[in-house]
Amino acid sequence: MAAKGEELAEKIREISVAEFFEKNRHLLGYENPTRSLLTVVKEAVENSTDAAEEAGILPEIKVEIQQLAEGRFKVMVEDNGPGIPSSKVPVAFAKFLVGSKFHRLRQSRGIQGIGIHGAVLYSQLTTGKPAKVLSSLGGNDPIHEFELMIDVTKNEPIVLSHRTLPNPKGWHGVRVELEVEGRYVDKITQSVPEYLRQTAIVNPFATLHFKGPNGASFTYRRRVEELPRQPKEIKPHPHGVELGLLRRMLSNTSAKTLLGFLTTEFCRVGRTSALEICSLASLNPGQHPQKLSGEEVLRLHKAMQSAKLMGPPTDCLSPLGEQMLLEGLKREFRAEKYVAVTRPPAVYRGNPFQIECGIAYGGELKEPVQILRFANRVPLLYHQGDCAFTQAIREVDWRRYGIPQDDFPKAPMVILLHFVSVWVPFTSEGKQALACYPEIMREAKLALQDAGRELSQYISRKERLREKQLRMGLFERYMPELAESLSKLTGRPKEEIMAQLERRLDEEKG
Amino acid sequence: MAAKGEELAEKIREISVAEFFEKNRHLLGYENPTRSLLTVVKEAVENSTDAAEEAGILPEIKVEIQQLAEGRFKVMVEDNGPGIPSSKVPVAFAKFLVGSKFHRLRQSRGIQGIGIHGAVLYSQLTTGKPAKVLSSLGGNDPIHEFELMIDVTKNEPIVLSHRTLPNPKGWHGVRVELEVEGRYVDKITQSVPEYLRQTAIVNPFATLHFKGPNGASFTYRRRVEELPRQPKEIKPHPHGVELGLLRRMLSNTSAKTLLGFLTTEFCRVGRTSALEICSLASLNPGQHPQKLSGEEVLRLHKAMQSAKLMGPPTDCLSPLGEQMLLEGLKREFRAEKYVAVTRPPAVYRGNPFQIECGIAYGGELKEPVQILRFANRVPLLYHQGDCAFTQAIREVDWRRYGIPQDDFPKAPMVILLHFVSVWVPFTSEGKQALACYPEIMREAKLALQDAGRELSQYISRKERLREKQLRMGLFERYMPELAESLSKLTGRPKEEIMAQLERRLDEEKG
Amino acid sequence: MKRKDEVIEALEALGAKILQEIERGENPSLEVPIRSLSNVRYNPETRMLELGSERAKRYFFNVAHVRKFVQTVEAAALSKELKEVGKHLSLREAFYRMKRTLPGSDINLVDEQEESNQAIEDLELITNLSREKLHFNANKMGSVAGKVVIEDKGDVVDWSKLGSGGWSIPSNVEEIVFKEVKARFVLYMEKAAEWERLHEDRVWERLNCVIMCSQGQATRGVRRLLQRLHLEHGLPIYVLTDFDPWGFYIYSVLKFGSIGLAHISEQLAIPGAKFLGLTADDVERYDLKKHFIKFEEVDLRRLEQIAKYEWFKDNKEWQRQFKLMKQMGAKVELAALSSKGITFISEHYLPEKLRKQEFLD
Amino acid sequence: MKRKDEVIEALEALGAKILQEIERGENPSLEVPIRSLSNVRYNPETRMLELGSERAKRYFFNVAHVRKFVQTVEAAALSKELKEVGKHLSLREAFYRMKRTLPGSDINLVDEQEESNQAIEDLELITNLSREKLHFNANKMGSVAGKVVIEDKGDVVDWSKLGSGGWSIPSNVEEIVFKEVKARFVLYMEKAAEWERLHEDRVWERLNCVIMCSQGQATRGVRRLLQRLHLEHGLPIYVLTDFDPWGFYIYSVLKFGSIGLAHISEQLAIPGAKFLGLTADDVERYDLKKHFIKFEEVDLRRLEQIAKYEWFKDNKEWQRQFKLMKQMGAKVELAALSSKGITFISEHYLPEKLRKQEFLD
Repeated sequence: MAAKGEELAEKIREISVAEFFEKNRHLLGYENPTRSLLTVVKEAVENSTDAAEEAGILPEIKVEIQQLAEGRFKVMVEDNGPGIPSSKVPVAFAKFLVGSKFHRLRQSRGIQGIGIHGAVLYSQLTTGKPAKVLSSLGGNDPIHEFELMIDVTKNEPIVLSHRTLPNPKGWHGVRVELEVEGRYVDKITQSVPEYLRQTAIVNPFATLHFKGPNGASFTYRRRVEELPRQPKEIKPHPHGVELGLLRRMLSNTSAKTLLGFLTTEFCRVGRTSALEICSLASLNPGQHPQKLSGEEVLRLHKAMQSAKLMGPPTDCLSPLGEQMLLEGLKREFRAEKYVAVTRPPAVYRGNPFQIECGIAYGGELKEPVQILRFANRVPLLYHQGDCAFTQAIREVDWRRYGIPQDDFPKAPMVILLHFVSVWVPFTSEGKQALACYPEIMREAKLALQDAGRELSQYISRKERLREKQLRMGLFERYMPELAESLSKLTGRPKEEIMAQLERRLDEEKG
Repeated sequence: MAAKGEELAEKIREISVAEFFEKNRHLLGYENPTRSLLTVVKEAVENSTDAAEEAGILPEIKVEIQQLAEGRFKVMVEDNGPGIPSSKVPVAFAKFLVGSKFHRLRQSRGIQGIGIHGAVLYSQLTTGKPAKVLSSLGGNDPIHEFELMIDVTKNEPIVLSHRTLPNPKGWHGVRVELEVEGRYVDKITQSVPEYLRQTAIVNPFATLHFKGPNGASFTYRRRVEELPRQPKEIKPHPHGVELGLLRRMLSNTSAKTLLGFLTTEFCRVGRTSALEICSLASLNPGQHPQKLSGEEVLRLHKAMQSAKLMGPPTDCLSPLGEQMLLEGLKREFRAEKYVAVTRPPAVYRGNPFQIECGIAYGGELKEPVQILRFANRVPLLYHQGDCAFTQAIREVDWRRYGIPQDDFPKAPMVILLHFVSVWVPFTSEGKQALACYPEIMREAKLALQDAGRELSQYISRKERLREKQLRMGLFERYMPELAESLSKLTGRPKEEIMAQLERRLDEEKG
Repeated sequence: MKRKDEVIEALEALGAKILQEIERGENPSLEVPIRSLSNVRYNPETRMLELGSERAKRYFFNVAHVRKFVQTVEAAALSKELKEVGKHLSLREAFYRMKRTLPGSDINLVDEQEESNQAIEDLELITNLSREKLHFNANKMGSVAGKVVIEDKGDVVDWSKLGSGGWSIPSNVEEIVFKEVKARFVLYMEKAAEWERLHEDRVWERLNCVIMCSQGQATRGVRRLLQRLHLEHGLPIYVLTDFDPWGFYIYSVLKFGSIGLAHISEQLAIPGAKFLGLTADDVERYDLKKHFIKFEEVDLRRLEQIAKYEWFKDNKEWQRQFKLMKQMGAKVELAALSSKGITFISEHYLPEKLRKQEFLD
Repeated sequence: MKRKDEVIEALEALGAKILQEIERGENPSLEVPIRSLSNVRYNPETRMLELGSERAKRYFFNVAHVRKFVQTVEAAALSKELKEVGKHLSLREAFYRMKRTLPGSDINLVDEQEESNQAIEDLELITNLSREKLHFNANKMGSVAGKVVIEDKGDVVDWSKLGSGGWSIPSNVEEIVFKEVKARFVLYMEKAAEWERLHEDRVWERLNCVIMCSQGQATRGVRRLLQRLHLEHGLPIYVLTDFDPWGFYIYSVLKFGSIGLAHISEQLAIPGAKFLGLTADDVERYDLKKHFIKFEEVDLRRLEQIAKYEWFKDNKEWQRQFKLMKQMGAKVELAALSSKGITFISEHYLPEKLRKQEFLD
């Protein structure tokens, strides 16, 4: 038996994360040709928008799709961002779990260091072609052109070629070209054009150009010449820190005292709060953080949860804002009423987040209700049924706001929901549905209810106005009939009765 | 601008895979307390069953759950497998993407080297407690007791303690003890008891013991004293290899000629087939595999797809078999008819797979139809709606088999579907739903149709029998009425007419 | 002539009252007794459903009232016109008579017949005159035969000399004059087929009576004709229905009136009517269980409602029938008696029940 | 007396034929003309819907046939009994007469009235005798008044001397004898309310005619009575209906027969009947557009079906009406003429159309 165990143990080996995702590419959104093509575009566009925005540049993104053969496309995405230094290009595109965004608590589009890498991997898997990446920092930096592949077994980049091209105009930015298998559609809700349309709604400061394989092309020009406030990085908030993470932070900290640890590693913890936490936990504030026993860590964790603290700072979040939301809706939908709500920030699992909701109602809109979901300005097109937002729309009692409901609300309207956070809890790597955390559900429902209330005021005002108009002239219209009938019954002339009724009506008015 | 690009690039860093999953634990099935507890049990049980089975031991698994406090449980799972050598224990449990199963094309339960690691991570994240692991290879090997945690930033094991205990009885196997947050339920379909019940249905050679936190305990004894045939490892089949993978195999092979490459790296490719492929691709069989141009690799790939080859060998798969399926269904459901179908193996993306289907019909069963899904002998309890199996059940035209249908078939029956493969394409890491690959859909539907046909024979046989019984005596019953009416019409005595009718009836019978 | 005056007087008084209010600068109003369930009560003394004293006031200068107000006054004007020319209108015709578009608008004075019907009913309530007296006719349906001679529109009609068809009962029987009433009672049945059975078997001759039918619920004309024979000539009214909650209900309406027409019970209800239809005892006696028609849910609910009616609540004999029917969970049709013989109902069932005086009250 | 013999003979012949087959050791059979749509055709010569020549053979020793076979023979035996005692049964009564439990089983010979109805209809087809002649009665419904005197069951009935009610038309008019027919034509209308309008206005007196109504689709008794007046006394039949696909359909059935009763067209259809109802031209002429009742989907479908009927297909005048109706997308009721005046229909509309001979054929 011992021999058997040894023998089997021989097979234990380490796996490359690239290899893992190669086998499980459906996890990244590459499950069928239509969706795969969309995912490639999406990952590149989000990388580009994030890069420009972070560098304080108003994004201008060009997307082009060429059809090379049946089921084979070339996707090109170019931005006007700051570019990537040539030394970093290979890892930024061809080594999984490398990225600039994972370790920071900061709102951005792509996050997990596997988005664009997945696109590169999908390309080489389906067409065997390397990714072509052009990058320049601008100014005197030439344009660097790379041909890259991923060494899947080692999760390392392979640089097939690297040449420099002249850059007379000082172009800066990144251009990615990928050859992929896929299927192009433009009519359905989960298409590339629809993705860009929705992206334009919540990124009014970006200009998007598109050229499609069927000759179609369009541009969404920016409506706003100002970037939204730059979101800031923040430290974790004590209320959301899990025990395991706390333990890890304690052992990694360079602080020498518990007091120092609490005030430097967390947001919203000043000296007073830190002392309160220590007192709640019956711990000495001067104790060395790495010397806490297991029992003491537990007490500390509990005390941190129950201490009264301010909510996390909001400058780490950059919501669109109600005005921007209204403008986005107005440009895309001809409705008769628009409402927008930006909720104050809240916290889930230590992460501050914020929910925005916009509704366009009536006018040229038709039933059934249309749902637009966004996370950090990125449209979510798939898995609507699994999403916390969809669930929230179902759970709100719309009848209260004068809107019939049958599972979903039944009205000619568009509901837009936007999740803004330093960390978006997707239910899968395909990044298409938000997980149903209670805090998220609660805030989403509050946002919908706020918007619903405003909408219901409009609906009932409209109703009242119509009533008054109806009332006007109603009596006048019936008066000749009454006069005629009374004349028949009494033999008195109709005109005489009319005159008296008119006198009476004036009194009614007065 | 150049400076900005450089500055931003400074933030590009590598991420540990453990850290990735810590933040995204919902991907691994830890999305709410109820499901989290089930996932912990599931990962441990599947590891244990695989280990015993692979070592040729009839599995005997003990599962115990103790409640420690509100929302806090201790989960213990013990097997009689071969054990793990003490040197390998830390990485086997506390380093992500380490495992014995990933690189092999071989049917097994757990696969991806993140299952039990996820449980250990979840435990330390929610309770801060280390995992306790006991292991022995049996014989003279003592019992090794470890306390393990994961260094999340480095994805490396931390061994808090390691002691050896005497092993007088020569016990071999592994015992894992984890403290976790969770919620225990036993009544719903997604509970630990239900998971074990379904596990017993498709693992008739295993004995499962369970002790629950509420004092409940039960045992499913093995019904079969023989392990299923050991599935063998196989090489990839040419029909399912993607271009990217082929390119990688070409550059990694030690073969010196294309002919050698094709015959040694793939299954079902002998000399004749290899030559046919080369000829189809217009390539020289003697060419060095690493010297193929991009264009040539494309041709080779195409030729491999179109060459006529035998299906992949079936000894890499170990289906339950129709007899075993019937027994599993019979023990759990009191029906009037049981049918079982094991389809011949098929291939998707180069992976052989096989679908089994069992149906229990009528008797004490009630509507609506109950669906049991399994993959490599593991029950799938969540995400039924997203699963290829569920989709296949919907797409089959059950009316053809005499079963009413309204989206799902409407009959008092249980449908069991079992996916057997060297690689299971789950739609997410939670491992609960199969992705809708066309080949899988097709085979699942064929399995259901085969079973449906057999069932419909039973249903129509039953129908015919009833008809014959109805027919018997039908004429006899109407004869007196006819005689009476005819007597009234003709004046002839009723008895006389009856006598003649009876004579005629005897002829009818004869 | 006197009756005509009564109606015209009432209509003119109504007009004058409204006109007066207008002249006084008041908001012209109508007071209408409320017809809802809450204002209907059973009067144990008269043994009829009657309207209570609740009244609603309806104003012209009120957005919610104006339409109904004008419709009601228009119905009054139309009624006066009909009286004056001596004509009648069906409810449908009256609807078209009242329907017209208000000048300068796309509003019709009435859009649906339901509206003109209600205006006419309100007029009945306000004037306490039946719609027949107001010259609006309801549906016509029903046949009669038997030992009665009437005069109507100048014709003398002998109900016993009309061949296989019988006299077709008009919707309005107010002006019929009974010349000769030899019949000793009236048999009323809910189905025309039953009536033809009894007529073919000349039951009215053999038993010296009148046989009358409508179809389903009796029309107002039939009810009023029954009532007049009962009140003016003292004929007992025997109601012959199936053993069925709906049959019982037909009997209940004939005898006590209905909620919808409670305001006019005095002119329609016949508290003295008796039930001669199939009973649970008949079902036993004539072995009719094999012809059970099983209850639907709706039958049971109807039965339970009827059993709770105030006028049946304390009636032991009826409660016994209800209870037995509930136990049987089934109903039986009169036609089922045909299984005992073609003329069984005429030659055995009816004579026997009449001889034994097996009525329910 | 001769007719009775004809019926009894046919029934006895049927019994004898079956008995003979049994004696010969054959599988006893019935040949029944098929009543389905595919076996009904329009005969342009007789201008009637008629049954084609397709026949189905039904056997006793056949699981699928035995039940219907015995039911049909039982219907024949029952008919013979009725003839012999000189009585009639309604379809409902006949159902109960036939309903009984087969000994030693829980099977009833008939379970639903639909079954006994079909057995009777099959018997009509086999013997080519109408159900009335077989002594089964259909529904009774309808009134008549006018210048005709009949004798029925020994009574002499003058249709012009029946007050406001008129004569109630029986379900079976086979044995009526016309004594004196002064009327020059018959006006048939679909609604009893319309009939009362014309009766109150004494149209039959002023125009010297007969007025007759049923309610909705005419009953068999009414159709047969119209046919007999037409055939035996040469009276033109004018059909007065709404401007409505359903009104057109009523006319079509009266004139050409219906698919369901194609086997009996000879005894029911009146190819000479003419349409005197509202036309698109009347709608224009009398300004009735404001009384449009908008088409429902079902109305349009009915209209399109009717327009495709073989007997209307090539009729230019009808096709014009159908087209105009389709353009209007609406129907108009006769009652809408009341908006022009209470007696407008009697005093203007009818006299004028008759004078101008504005019929549709």
